[in-house]
Amino acid sequence: MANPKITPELIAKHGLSPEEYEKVLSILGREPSFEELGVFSVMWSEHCSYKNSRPELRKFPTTGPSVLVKAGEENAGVIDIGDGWAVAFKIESHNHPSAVEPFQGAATGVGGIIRDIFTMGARPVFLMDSLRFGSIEGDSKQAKTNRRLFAGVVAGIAHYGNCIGLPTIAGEVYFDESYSGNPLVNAFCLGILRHEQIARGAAEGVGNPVFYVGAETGRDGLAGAAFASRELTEESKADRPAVQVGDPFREKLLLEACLELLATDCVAGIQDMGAAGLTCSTCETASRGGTGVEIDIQLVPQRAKGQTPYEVLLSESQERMLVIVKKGQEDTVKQIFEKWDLPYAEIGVVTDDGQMRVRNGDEVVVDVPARALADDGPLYSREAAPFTPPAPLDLASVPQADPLKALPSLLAHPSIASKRWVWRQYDHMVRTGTAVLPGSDAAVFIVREANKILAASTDCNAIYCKLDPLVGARIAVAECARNLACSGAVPIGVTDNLNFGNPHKPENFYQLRAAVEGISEGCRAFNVPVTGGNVSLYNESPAGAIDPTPTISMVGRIDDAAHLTTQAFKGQGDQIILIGETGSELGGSHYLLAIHGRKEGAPPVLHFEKEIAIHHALLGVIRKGLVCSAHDCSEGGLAVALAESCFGTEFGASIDLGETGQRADVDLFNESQGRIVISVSPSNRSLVESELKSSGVSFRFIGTVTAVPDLSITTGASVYTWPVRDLNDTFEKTIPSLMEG
Amino acid sequence: MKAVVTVMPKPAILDPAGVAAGRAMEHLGLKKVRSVRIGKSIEIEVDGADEKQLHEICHDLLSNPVVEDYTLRILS
Amino acid sequence: MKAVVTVMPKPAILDPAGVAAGRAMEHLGLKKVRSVRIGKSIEIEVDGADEKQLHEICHDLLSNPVVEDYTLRILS
Amino acid sequence: MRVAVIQFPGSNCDTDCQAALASFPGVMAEIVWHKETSLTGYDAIVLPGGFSYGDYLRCGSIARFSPIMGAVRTAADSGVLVLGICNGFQILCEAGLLPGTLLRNNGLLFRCENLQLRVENTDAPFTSVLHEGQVLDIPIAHGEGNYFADPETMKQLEANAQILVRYCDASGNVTLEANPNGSLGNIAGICSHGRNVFGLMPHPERVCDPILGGTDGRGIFQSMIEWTASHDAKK
Ligand SMILES: Nc1ncnc2c1ncn2[C@@H]1O[C@H](COP(=O)(O)OP(=O)(O)O)[C@@H](O)[C@H]1O
Ligand SMILES: [Mg+2]
Repeated sequence: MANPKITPELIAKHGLSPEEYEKVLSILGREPSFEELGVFSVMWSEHCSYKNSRPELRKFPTTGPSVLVKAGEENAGVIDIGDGWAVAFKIESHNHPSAVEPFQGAATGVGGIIRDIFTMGARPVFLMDSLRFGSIEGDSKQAKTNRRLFAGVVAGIAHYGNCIGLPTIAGEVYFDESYSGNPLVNAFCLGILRHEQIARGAAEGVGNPVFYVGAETGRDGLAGAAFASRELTEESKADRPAVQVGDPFREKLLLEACLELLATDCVAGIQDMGAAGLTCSTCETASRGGTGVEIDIQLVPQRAKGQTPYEVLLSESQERMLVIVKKGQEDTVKQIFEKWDLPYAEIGVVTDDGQMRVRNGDEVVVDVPARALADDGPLYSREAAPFTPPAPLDLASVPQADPLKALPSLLAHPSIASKRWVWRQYDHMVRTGTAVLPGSDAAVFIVREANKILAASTDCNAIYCKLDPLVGARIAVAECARNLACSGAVPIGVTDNLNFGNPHKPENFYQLRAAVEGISEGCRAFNVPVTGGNVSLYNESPAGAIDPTPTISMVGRIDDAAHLTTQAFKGQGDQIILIGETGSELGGSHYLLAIHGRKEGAPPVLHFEKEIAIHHALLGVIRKGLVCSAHDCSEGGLAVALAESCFGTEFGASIDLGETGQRADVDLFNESQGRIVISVSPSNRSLVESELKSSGVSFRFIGTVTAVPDLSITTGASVYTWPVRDLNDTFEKTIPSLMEG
Repeated sequence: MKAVVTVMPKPAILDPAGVAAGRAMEHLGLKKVRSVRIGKSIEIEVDGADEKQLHEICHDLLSNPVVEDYTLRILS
Repeated sequence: MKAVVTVMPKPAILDPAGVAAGRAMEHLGLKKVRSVRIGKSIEIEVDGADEKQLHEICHDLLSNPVVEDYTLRILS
Repeated sequence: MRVAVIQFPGSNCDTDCQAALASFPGVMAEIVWHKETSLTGYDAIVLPGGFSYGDYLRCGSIARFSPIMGAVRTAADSGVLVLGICNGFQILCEAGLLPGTLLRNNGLLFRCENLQLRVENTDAPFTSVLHEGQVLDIPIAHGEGNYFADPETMKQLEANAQILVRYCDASGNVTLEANPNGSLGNIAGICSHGRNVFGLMPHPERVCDPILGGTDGRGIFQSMIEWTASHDAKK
């Protein structure tokens, strides 16, 4: 088949601007071949080149004494956890593929992030997922579509994670109209490795053979990277046959085979084939190695007959890797991949001329400087619209709802309701390490082989980010850290997924810039490095951009199993203490959204110094063995947090907030930051109080865990009482009944 | 009315189950397995529906048009 | 040789996926769904196999005789 | 005691089982690749959970043709203990080493959760240290655990007391609500007529360490260990 002629239309179809095409011409000193045009197109897409976000990402704090591999250097950052052990972790989005085909889109998202981790030489040990959909309530066509997307995405994650044998131990799910038509699917994976096992994605050693291992190449997801960098339109339905199908079984074999191979010392470099497949992996390894790579398309294992070089180069077939093997050790590769029944082929060689050269038999179809492709792509400094922080909410404009009804309504809001329906579909126990299961604050995982205890949480309140992206991003970091502290953990690293709309629109670009700023401030404050992440732009549907969603995933360490703490109350008579101060803000709260249908005001204030002091104080009393339970107040405020601490126990709680001088709805549902509900045994109360006092944090004794299974909250002269069982039923049944009707 | 719907993965789409079954067949002694594709076969018995409605059901519910094709056969 | 194998749950076996699909069809407006049964349709292309071999494969690998029946159609 | 944990392509609870077994003094648990053809020298064989061959087609349907399965059959015939957990149970059914089969959960969704099992019979090498009516907290994690057998087989299972564990509520009542997947008779696990082959859907290896939330899985392994020891003594 003859290649099409390069025309302005063809160039535009490839998503390259006229200026970018000029740059291609000047790099090559000639007109590109059709294949080269495709290669530039995917490599210079936002997804691969970060051309719109890279200047912003440079602002992240990425260094620290524990950082072994920095953000951006390799497929994932690596952090030391002591005794020669390290963790590699990262989050990745698969938003657009999931919008088109939720099951396969989400499944391949999980597959992709797992490959990023074992490419580093790490054994993947657990997953998390962060999901956003439009509203799933009601009978509208849109609600039905959102339910279908939600069900499909969860099933896809379950399919891939369960089959490959990795527990999904934590996550988050929010439902908001801004995600209708553009769901967010962010998947996180963490792996464990010895320091000396860190593998590099560089094509080292001129003359070394280049191997292709894993599944055969088919016409899957042609040019998906370019696709991810465009807005979803009616037209993108035409891209539909290009859906990639994941094969977790193949990936399980590939994972085991690669780890076995990496243990042999015959690998000079290794790189997964993710977005932009063979193209991206060849030019990136060459660029990192300061070498060149030459491959022959005809040697690539292929699934379909008659594929053109263009198709093979740009295919996004899953479950494939590129391995640079030390010369003379080819047989080791053969033995291992034959053992695991996986295809492999020697497809090329490392060269010294810096070129990415692709042959189709005797004919050279691509001959481009690797560095120009991988690292010298275009960079844009987009324009950010000026932003005025929102005015605080005028409380007088909010009628006071009856708290007796408001609490059950909040617990029945799908964003707050139990996500058991989700995580019950995920095997969250395989690998026998999950010490705190999903449903508490941070999940806790014991890495048996390293004898280390890790905690992890993923958070982002996009309402806050919508109202004020800077504050919202700060809060996302703080909330992650708070969840870790509640589990008894100290943060060691952050990975982030920046989900935003089209960056060409100045208001969207402001959101991106401010979020990066807020995350950076947060990470500096908690003294944790950003170890890597992902940017997903163009998250828009015909109705407009999504709420800005800079998802934060934070990993922490727990030094001693005795420090493990969960959110559930543990014993009748235990004393309940609220750490932190309650303000009077309702702006951006779920109470305002769920009960009054308003998304407005200023988000709650966050004071880093106070927040950090609280985490330290909490960890102090946890480590002294004084804390029975700890749970932070997030969406829905204090009342929701107290109810959640009763759930799953036989207890109730009797709370007296005293004369606060505030409206009851503010007392119960406001979302002031930095607040943690702890329970302690009566004999330890005074000790805990004096510890907290000497740490200088504010706290109040607010009540007692009761044998009577009622939650009862007194504020001023009003008493509100709910049977815990009723609240729990509402909390548990909301999502199943919406989904199974 | 009785009908049978066959839903198959589209030709260009990877079918991991088919690949695994094909390999197993070779292990069981078949010489050369060129291709195995696994889809669904759905038998339906309904009252008072017309062919057009069934096609809609096939398209919207029984198959996923993004990755699958269906054929509808009305038996009676 | 090309063949199509249809594997269906035995009549006595409850088919929850079929029941769920039937219910969904009624939601989508079909008046009365009497029964929906979901099985597999498997398309095979092999070289150098005979019908007897294929029947063995159907019996041993492609279906579970405890709960499923199969039919084998040789197309060419 | 030497235990072989079979690793099929797609097994993913193999190292979990190995670690759980190794936490018992005197137990040596080795991973054995499915392409091996001999299992001599092992006192017990474990077919672990996972998704052998991706569980494509039907769970366990391809794994049962793995080279190692001949050796598993020979071992089972000679009285060696064979324990199939989750996918291992499915493989044993597909291989005909246990009767019946495991259908898709009646709720259609994969379910991973802690639940309770009632010990129905202790006259088996896998339950001998437990007591009848004892309630065990052991998690499940499967999409196809709905046990089915024809009426004749069900009769025989009951008559021979081959049903070793059933799903029950916290007080040990075998109720409809306690059934997570639609299994006939709330069956969670059955043994062979010779009682030396046991398959169950729940994962005992996941509750062998208090930090993971419980130790109720240990009874099953402990039973196997003690049975083997007394058996060796008799020999
Ligand atoms: N998609 C999901 N996958 C796994 N676990 C989830 C998911 N969504 C929520 N969870 C779990 O449910 C619990 C509550 O989640 P969330 O309401 O987001 O908590 P928080 O407000 O404390 O961050 C957490 O343990 C979380 O990990
Ligand atoms: Mg929390």
